[in-house]
Amino acid sequence: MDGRTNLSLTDVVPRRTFEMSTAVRMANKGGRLMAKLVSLAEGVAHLVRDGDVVALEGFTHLIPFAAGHEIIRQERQDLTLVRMTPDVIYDQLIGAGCARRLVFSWGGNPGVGSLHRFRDAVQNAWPRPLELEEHSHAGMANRYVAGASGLPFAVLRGYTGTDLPAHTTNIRPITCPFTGETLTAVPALRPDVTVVHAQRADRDGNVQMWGITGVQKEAVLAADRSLVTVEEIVDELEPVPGQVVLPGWAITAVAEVPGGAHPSYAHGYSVRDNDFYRAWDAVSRHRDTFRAWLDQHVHRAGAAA
Amino acid sequence: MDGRTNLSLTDVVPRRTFEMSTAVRMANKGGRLMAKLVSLAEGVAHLVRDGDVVALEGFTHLIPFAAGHEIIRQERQDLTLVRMTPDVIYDQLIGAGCARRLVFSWGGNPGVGSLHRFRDAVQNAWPRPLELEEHSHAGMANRYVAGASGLPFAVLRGYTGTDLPAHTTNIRPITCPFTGETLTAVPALRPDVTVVHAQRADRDGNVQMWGITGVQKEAVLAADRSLVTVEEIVDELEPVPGQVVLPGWAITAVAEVPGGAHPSYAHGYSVRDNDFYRAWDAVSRHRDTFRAWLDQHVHRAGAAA
Amino acid sequence: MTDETTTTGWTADEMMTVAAARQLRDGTACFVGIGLPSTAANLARATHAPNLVLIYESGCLGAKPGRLPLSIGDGVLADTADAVVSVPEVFNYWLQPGRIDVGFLGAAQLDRYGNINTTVVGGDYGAPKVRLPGAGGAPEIAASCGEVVVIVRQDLRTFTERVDFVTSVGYGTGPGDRERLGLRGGGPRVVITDLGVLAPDPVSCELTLTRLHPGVTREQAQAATGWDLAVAEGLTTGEPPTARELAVLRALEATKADGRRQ
Amino acid sequence: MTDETTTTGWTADEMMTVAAARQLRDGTACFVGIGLPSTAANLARATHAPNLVLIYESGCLGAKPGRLPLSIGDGVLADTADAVVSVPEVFNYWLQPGRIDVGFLGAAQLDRYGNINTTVVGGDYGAPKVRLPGAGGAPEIAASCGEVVVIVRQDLRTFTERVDFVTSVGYGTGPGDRERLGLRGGGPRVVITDLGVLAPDPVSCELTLTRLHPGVTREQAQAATGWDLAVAEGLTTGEPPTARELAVLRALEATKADGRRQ
Repeated sequence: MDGRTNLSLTDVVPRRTFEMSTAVRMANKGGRLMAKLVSLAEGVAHLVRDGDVVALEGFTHLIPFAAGHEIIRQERQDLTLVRMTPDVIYDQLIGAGCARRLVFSWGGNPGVGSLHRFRDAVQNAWPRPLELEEHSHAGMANRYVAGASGLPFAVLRGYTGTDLPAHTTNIRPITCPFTGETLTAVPALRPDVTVVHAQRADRDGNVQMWGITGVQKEAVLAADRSLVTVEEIVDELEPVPGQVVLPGWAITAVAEVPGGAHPSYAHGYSVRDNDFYRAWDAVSRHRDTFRAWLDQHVHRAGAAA
Repeated sequence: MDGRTNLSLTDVVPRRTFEMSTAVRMANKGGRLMAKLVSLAEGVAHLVRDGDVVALEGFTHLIPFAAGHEIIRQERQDLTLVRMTPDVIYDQLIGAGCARRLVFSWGGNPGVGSLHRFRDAVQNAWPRPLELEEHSHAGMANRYVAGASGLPFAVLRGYTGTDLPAHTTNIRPITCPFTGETLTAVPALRPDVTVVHAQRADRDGNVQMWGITGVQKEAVLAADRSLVTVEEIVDELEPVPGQVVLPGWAITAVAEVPGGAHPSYAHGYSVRDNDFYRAWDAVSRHRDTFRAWLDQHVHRAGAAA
Repeated sequence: MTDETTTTGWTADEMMTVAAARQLRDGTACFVGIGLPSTAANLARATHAPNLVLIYESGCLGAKPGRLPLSIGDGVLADTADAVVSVPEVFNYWLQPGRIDVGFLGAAQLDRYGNINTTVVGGDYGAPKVRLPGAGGAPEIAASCGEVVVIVRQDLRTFTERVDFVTSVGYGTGPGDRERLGLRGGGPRVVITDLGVLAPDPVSCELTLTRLHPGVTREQAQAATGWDLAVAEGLTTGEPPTARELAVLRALEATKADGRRQ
Repeated sequence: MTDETTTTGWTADEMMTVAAARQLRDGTACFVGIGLPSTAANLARATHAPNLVLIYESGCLGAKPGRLPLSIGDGVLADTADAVVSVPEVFNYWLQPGRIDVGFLGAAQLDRYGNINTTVVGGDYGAPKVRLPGAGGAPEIAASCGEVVVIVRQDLRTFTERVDFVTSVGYGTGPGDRERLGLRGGGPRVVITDLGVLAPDPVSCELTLTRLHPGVTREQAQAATGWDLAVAEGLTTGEPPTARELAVLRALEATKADGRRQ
């Protein structure tokens, strides 16, 4: 990628605050590190590890597709993939065999139909079995909120009367200590690493996003480590209406990846490639066409970069 | 106030959603009402009632002083005043005898010192006794969040080891159903009415505020009824970085009150009158000087308006 | 939408969408899913309900899209919204407290009590015959909106005696169940299909055929229903789409194609 | 600040503020209350710690005020912040999970275990002799920041054997108490007064005099302490303010007057 972003990541440390190991606390003691500017390949190499709990977030908008492709290229294995809407990006990761387990609330191709790789994995264990942990959007959003808040659980009015609680131990009743009312508790999500895409970052790694910002802030703050891909790195973050700014000291690494959300979009930089989403239905329907697509558009594209 | 804002409020209905009476639900059935544009006097007359639980919020910035003065002029009684930082505005309401009870987390004159009317009420029951329910900022903020979220309580890491829980039944332990960890629960705040000040509204009552927005959104959404005073009513809300927009259908009434936050300020319209806060220390120190101030600056100012 | 146009000049899907749009009252706030609900809600906003407040789970409050979005996160929704909030906020501050009047849901399976399945069909949960997308926002929309409107094509595969999985609760196993479960919204008020309109019986909560679309018979409706379908005493036939409704709907549908290269 | 300047050319309050500023390491994130903590933190940022991240409970993350704010909600904090977030967010997403390295607190009373009272003095809670402002953000700052720096003038009224009310927990009743209470931050690392510097004994957790400001004796420190004050074996005398520290501090203080008519 861009030469100016390939600083070393060797001194990047986890940020799981109170859960940090003593060694890490000591390493971090002298001062809070600002987010490192890295290449996408470096960022994925250092921050996404086999067996990790990985959240790639972005609610239709700002989906970190380029980072997902890099994870596929680097052949990560046994990932627990977390995402409210495992749409095309997780269809690709699942079809490529990176995932062991999926934690999610809605797995479809928005406005188009089913995710065929996801279905193939669940129905036929291809290319490998996929465990599911299934929630509602409200539950997933609150699980990230709890993670970002350093709480072990969140409370909501949700799931009641549905068959969802029967299939996981991660949905439990809780009683209000004031009214006696029964509500629902879900445990915090604490990904090992969260990856999101944003419009801009400055050279200190402060990240700015706007438009539909979904659950990205919570997903980043809930995680031990975070990687943010951005459309561009700028000298100064000009304030924008609707912006969410994440301070550089709350982020592990930032990589400049223009167009890194395609076929999703970055408000103000690109538009959603709806044709791609529609075409994905045919591409992904069969294992062969999917593999050919993966080979051409992910593996070979990476080699050319 | 401005002639164009004095529409009738007689058909304004409470918005306590699920707690609404059946009659109110029926009245509201035909369609969601947009916020009414009213005069400040009308807004207070119809929305703030004797004995109400009233929250006037605004964290240093955007404090609805003019509305507080109107409550004093209309001689509301037996109010339970709720506010994270009952600073000069509640010193005035308490000294004027409007309050029976105060629910709060920090009662001081920021950067200056004590609130003398507040102290006189607590220490000497003047002009009447004042019951206290005391929290931390984190607890109060989460109580508003629970109210805004339609939940009976909120969970936080807070109060532990302090003497605060010994003085209210509204701080209780709660156990995480997943980890067994003990945390703290606080009940939702559900004011009868919340009053806030904002920079702008449009003619549909959509409200826009920016700068330090504190807990105002949560306080409005937690309340049964809401009154928002604004610097100006405009045709179109031009987007502003850092804005919080509250849709008109989530607000009961809006009143145009230029300068309505003074001596607090409205970012982009005015600056904080720090001299006033400093001078308040002397004005409020004695009952006589306070009464004289109240007479001149609240009662007579209202008569002149 | 199917391309099959009836001799009366509109398709069954068009009739369904028009009938659904008519259910939305002006000035109400409506939580809108993508697909048929979004089409119907935008048709309502473009015809009799200009002040309909559209809430999309992507956090767009009061979106006023000039064309049909393909996804609930299209840029046009954010650009035209009164406010864009985070996803946790839209569920916690807006949906959960009951601020939204109408929830607009689709279904892969629907039973006689209006319970909805969008999770798995056939086999068992761990090894289903068909894996569907799952819950999304639906369980809490069904629980917390003032009322629910369901829009779904009616056939034996969909209208089943029992849903294979309860993703979103209608009336559960019958009267009193919503109250027992502590669900605070009113539940399904109406189900709009390509054949007609069903509403819960006020006493039994069972979905009852109350209206047929023009040209549809009650026998056709029964044949498309996997249980013994109750029929209201005053069963009526609905009004066909007006020329304006059809024109606006077709113009909206055309914008979806435009949106492909938005 | 008192106006009494010592013969050595600075006041005791100036020495205290300079000593507190020196405790703040560059590049750390510091939760700052108004008054002395804000002055000291801004002095640190203007001298040895240009990358100190100031967090104000009004929701300003990374504020870089060019002058001293009078309140934690002054406009200059929002104007210069990296991000302005809501008050619930600053407590829930930023303070509670332990993202803030240093909490900077004042006290009306302080006991030998670093417990802080800012609520009531004398009488009982319902009828106190003096009603103080109360908790504010302090209980959770004291609980959740990586460590706490206390800045407080030392006298018999303030340094009491037992605080009349525990508003914010230091080391509770001694070793192990923070762990038993589940407090995840480290607690008071240092107490800076107008006489010197105290730090908790690593074993007993008792505040121990470790350093005196120039010109102050250990007897003066004991006389201003309401318990038998432990003194560190290696008690030292701190460095006086440098000319630069004093110049910057006084320039900052002057901006507070400017701010009166901001």
